[in-house]
Amino acid sequence: MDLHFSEADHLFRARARAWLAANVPNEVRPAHGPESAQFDRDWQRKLFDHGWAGVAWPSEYGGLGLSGLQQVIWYEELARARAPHHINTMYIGLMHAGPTVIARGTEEQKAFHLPRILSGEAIWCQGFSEPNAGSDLASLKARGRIEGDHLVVNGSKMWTTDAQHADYQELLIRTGEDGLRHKGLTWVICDMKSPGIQIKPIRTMLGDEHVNMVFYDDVRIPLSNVVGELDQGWSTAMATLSFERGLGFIGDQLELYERVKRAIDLAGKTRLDDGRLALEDDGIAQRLSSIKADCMAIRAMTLADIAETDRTGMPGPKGSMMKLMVTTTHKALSEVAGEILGWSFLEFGGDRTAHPWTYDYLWSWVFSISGGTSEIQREITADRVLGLPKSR
Amino acid sequence: MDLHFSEADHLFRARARAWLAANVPNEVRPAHGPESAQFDRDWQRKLFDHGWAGVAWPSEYGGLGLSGLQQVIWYEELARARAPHHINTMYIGLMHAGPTVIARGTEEQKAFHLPRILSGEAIWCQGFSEPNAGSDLASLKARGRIEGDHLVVNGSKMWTTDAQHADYQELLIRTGEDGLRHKGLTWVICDMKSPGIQIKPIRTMLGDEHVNMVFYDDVRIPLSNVVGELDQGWSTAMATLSFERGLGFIGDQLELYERVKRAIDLAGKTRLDDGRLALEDDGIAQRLSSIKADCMAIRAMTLADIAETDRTGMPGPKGSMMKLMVTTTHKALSEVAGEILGWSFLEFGGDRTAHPWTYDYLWSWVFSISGGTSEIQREITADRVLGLPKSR
Amino acid sequence: MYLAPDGEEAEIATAASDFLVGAMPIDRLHVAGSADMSAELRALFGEMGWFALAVPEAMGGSGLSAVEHTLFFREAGRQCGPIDLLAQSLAANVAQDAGLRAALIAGEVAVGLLVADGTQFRLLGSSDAAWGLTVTEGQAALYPLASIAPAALPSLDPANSMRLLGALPEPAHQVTGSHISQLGQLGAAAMLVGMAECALDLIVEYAKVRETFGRKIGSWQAVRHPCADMAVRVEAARSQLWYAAAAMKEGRADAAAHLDAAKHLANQAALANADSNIQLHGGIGVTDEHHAHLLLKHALLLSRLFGGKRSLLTRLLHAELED
Amino acid sequence: MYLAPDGEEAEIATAASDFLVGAMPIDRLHVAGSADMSAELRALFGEMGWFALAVPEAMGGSGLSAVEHTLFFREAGRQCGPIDLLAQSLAANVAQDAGLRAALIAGEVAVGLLVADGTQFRLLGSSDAAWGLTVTEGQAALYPLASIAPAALPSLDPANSMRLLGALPEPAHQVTGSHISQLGQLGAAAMLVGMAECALDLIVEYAKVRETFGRKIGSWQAVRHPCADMAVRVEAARSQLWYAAAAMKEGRADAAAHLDAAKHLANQAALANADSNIQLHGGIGVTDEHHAHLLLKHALLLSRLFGGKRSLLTRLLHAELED
Repeated sequence: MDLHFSEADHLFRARARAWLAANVPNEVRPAHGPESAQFDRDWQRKLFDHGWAGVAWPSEYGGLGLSGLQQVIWYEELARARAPHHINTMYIGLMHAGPTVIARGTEEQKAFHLPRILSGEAIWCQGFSEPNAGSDLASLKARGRIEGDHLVVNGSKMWTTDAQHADYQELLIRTGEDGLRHKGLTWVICDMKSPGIQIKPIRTMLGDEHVNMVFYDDVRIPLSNVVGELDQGWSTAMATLSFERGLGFIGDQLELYERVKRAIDLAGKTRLDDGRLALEDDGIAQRLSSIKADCMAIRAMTLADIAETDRTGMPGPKGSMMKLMVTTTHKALSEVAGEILGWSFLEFGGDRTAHPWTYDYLWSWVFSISGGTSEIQREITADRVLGLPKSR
Repeated sequence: MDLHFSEADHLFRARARAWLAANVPNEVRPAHGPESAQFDRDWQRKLFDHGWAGVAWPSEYGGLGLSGLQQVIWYEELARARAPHHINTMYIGLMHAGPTVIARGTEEQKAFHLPRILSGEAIWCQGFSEPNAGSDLASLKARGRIEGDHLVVNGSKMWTTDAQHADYQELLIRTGEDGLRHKGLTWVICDMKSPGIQIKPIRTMLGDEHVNMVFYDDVRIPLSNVVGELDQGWSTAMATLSFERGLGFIGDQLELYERVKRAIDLAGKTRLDDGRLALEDDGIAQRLSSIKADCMAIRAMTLADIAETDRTGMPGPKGSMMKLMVTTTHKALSEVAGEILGWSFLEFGGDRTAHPWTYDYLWSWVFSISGGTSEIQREITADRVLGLPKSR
Repeated sequence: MYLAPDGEEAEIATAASDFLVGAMPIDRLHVAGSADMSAELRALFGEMGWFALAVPEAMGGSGLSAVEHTLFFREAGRQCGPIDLLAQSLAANVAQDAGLRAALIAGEVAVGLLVADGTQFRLLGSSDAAWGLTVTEGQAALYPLASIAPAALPSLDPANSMRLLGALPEPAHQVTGSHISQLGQLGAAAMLVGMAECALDLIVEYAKVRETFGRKIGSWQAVRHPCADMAVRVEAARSQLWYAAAAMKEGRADAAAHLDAAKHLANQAALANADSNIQLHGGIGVTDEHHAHLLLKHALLLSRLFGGKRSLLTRLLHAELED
Repeated sequence: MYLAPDGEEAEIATAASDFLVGAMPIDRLHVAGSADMSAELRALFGEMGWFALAVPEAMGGSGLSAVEHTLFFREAGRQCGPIDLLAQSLAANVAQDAGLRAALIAGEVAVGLLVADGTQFRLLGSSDAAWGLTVTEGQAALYPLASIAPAALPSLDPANSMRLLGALPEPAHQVTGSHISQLGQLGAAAMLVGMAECALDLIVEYAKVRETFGRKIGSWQAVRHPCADMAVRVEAARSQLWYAAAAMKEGRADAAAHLDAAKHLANQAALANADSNIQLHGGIGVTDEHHAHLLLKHALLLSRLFGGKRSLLTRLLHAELED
């Protein structure tokens, strides 16, 4: 048991901190539209050009091949430098699709797609969920039938973030018999410029339109775009999901601690309607301090998990517990911030930059629902961590 | 919508208050042993002699035939006068067995048992739950086979409060085929002095031995002791349970409000380890005040429900929600009391009188488990109040 | 003693519900620019006499009680009614001038609610408000806004706009006493109870039809049990609301304490149920086109009006109650 | 960077577990008069060297670090170990006299923990204590109790007795600095983490075998989901405990803050898991013969020692952390 960072880790942190201090853009990221995607491409390009792209990717595919621990350091430094948020239009490519292609793709797929993701040239989106297949992904219905050397896809996908900006999609469709659930699915790369694709934005309670429904009308996809085996898409998809539950939230976890510090600062200079400073209210002070302890525990959980994974090479089953802890803490912090801020908390017209606390408050529900609801995370924890008898 | 008490109600309250002020015993009830049962018999006899016995019972059976509203008044006055707690060895007779005999008993059963319950002569206990049939009562296994004009009972019962003091038991046994769940049960009056009965006390985390296991070895019970029809005991038992969930907790509900007032007083004169009065801590003050609001709501829920029942003559399905609200509030109050009292909260050797807050704290779990766990109350609410699809 | 809408009370509640579902359905809030009451809507409410409900007959009102006032605003809450609806009703009790009063009751002039925020004021509701209403524990006042141009602010709550004022002119009408603040508290609590009920209804309805893992979601305890907790919150807050309304109607000495408890329970129930309703709906619950977020955002606003958590609980702590 | 017992650390944890399960199993607490350490038990612990774990070699101890200390007390927590076990270990670091130190390490003389309560003191543990130990943030002291007869009090916690003292004599040994209080805080936090783990293990084991409504209770979400929440609490508290132990071992400037966070999370996890464990067991959970209540009662005691909620959170609020 030790907290030592190696000399290499220290050097890496110093180098990252210095580079970020000099290179984090001063401009605020546009909240939406093509200019938001362009901002992300530019930042990713800058990271790429300076050798910071693909922190989690193996070096043979152009990544930095960092240890888990160095990835933690990288995300801590991003949060400290208030760098552009890592969950942007690049996220699916870097964190889902890229790693899946690395794990299961053909050499051709790797050669074509991986450099484009790393350099910010290609934006990816996800196509897993459907209107009637959210938490229960295995019930998905979008169908691909084989015609010669193509899959012809019909159906619809839902909750597809950034579909309007994406060049490619990681698409999960049913190619086998209906009703077989996990069996007979296929994971395929869909070119978002293909004829027959229609995108309909879904406005969320945050006022933005980042997620979409995507409709497929006889969309033709070459069979060479299948990643992994035909009809074995569940296995391919699970590789991606376990990546998400392991390291995928690492940035949020570490950023929370920066946010609780800001909230304590805020409470030290904001007056309640009774005239006292918010921090003079015992209830508020205790809740903030308790959340600070939770954030410290989240960091310790992250480090414990990462160090274990670095040693074994296998991510453990703890990602679900991490997501529960992070989303619960995120909401608790947002609620206290609302109490501290008083009326100004209710000033919000969708501008994340001007009203970050309100935005983050609303995001609490997106966070505890998307990527597997809290209810599903508890199920997974009960199944895989505790080994309780199945509920379904 | 009105809060008017009738002239008769006002008179009743005044009369009850005056009588209680003059007659509530000064002695503390012994915590256990035959002397505790004798104390209860004496108090019940006193109530009986002065015309206060059986507030909920119809006057034709010797009760007061009070409206629900006047029962509320009675329990409020009991709480205010700090009268002996109404949940004592008389409880099952007065609140379960008696009402069941009134509803389903024969004339002979009524003539023999009801006066003995009212006057405090007979103590009753319950015999429903079993080691493997707690929440799932319909899975009970204790068996009665018919031999001539007797039932011969074998098996065991669990969680039987005051079995060691009881003269009679309301006993639910399987007389029909095994495995038929609700069907084939029989509700029968068991004389606790019958040969073949063995009582084994169960010590609880409160340090007392009020509940017991009861073992039956060829215990012979005359068929004339069956209440309701043979094999129709589920229907008889449900009449009792719905009584419990309706008016059965009324005393606890109204007593909570007296207790929160005492807790606020306590916080106003007890110092925390930082030297401040407990009530000067914003967190403690807010929690107490919020619990006070909950207690007010509990009283309002009670009054709303009672007034509706007085009008329709039928208890509604809200008893489960009431039990959830009352047990949650009870625990929250006990936890704040523990914070206020500091180290003295941890002084407890089983003496309820000397350390009422600690006793009540420990009782939180008995309360949220016995008479249907909180989990079961949520199930009942989901089924009967909300009409959600069944989980089982 | 009877704690539920009864006889004519129930009829008024039904009439209110029928009218509000037609004139001001919650669906309106999915259309841009639907915050506050429009002049047309205000006139329609005025025509139907809804602003006059709790105005004494001698002042040209219907002379009904706190109970009918409560029943109306509970129905308004179920439709996420804007706060200016309440401001207008209260203002009709504040105006000292018969002509202004008649115009307010008729919905011909608009009123917004003014709340102090440090040294400034926030104006909630009606962008065309000619008057601003302030209500504190012991006093209510109407301020002419004609010569003031408050700065528009973005508003989280789609049901109400928000504007900022640096300072107020002299008040034109003032009344002292707790009557107006109690009516306001009751109206806000009633709206919040209606919203808590609405959230429960939405998820129960959805849980009966939506399927996942081959079963209706309402058959999973992960959904059933939080729904049961929502039902308990509704039952508690609604029962206390009825108690407070009757206590005010009957002029009981402990009415203020019961109002504080009712508002606190309503705040909690509306916020917690709005939260659970979104969560249990899953993805669809965070979409703009669903009602779920409207209840959350409006509850955030209403829970801060006529008694936020801290002030309510401070007052309630030592309050004495009658039998 | 590695945050789990490793190599020799894991071996010590296993050895501690093996020893404690044999010498001081939680079952002992179902026998009357089992509070505190008996003289025989104390001597046995002494013989095995457990009191010397975190005593420097130069002072006759094993010279192991805060990490091994933590691992030992986590195992002690799983058996609801009494607080005098910790008091004895700390006292061996306080005694300035080599003879006394050796006697303490050998378990030949007994030490109880003294906590201030207003102007009085409460003595926790060992009824035959010759010494009382006080530990505050910056100081630890040993008081001779030979000439004092503390008044016995009933004790809620079956693992420890409680006595009352009006005043203390002059201390015989004193050390300043935060080392002792940090070891104490770590030991108490570690015991609480062990107890939170024990509660989780008990319910998970039961949920796999107990049936109701024709199914294992562990297949009902009403049981599964609270168990998942218990697992999250354990994971969070344990991870932070490892972090704090390593921070103290390495003498990091932010060790105090990490200890405060660890103690706070351990308090919460032990109390909440003890609560859930009783509730989810149903009736059997409230019986005296079940372990469930032991965990609750002992957690109530330990959660108030070496930093209760208020003092921990006050210190932690503005504490600065290192990378």
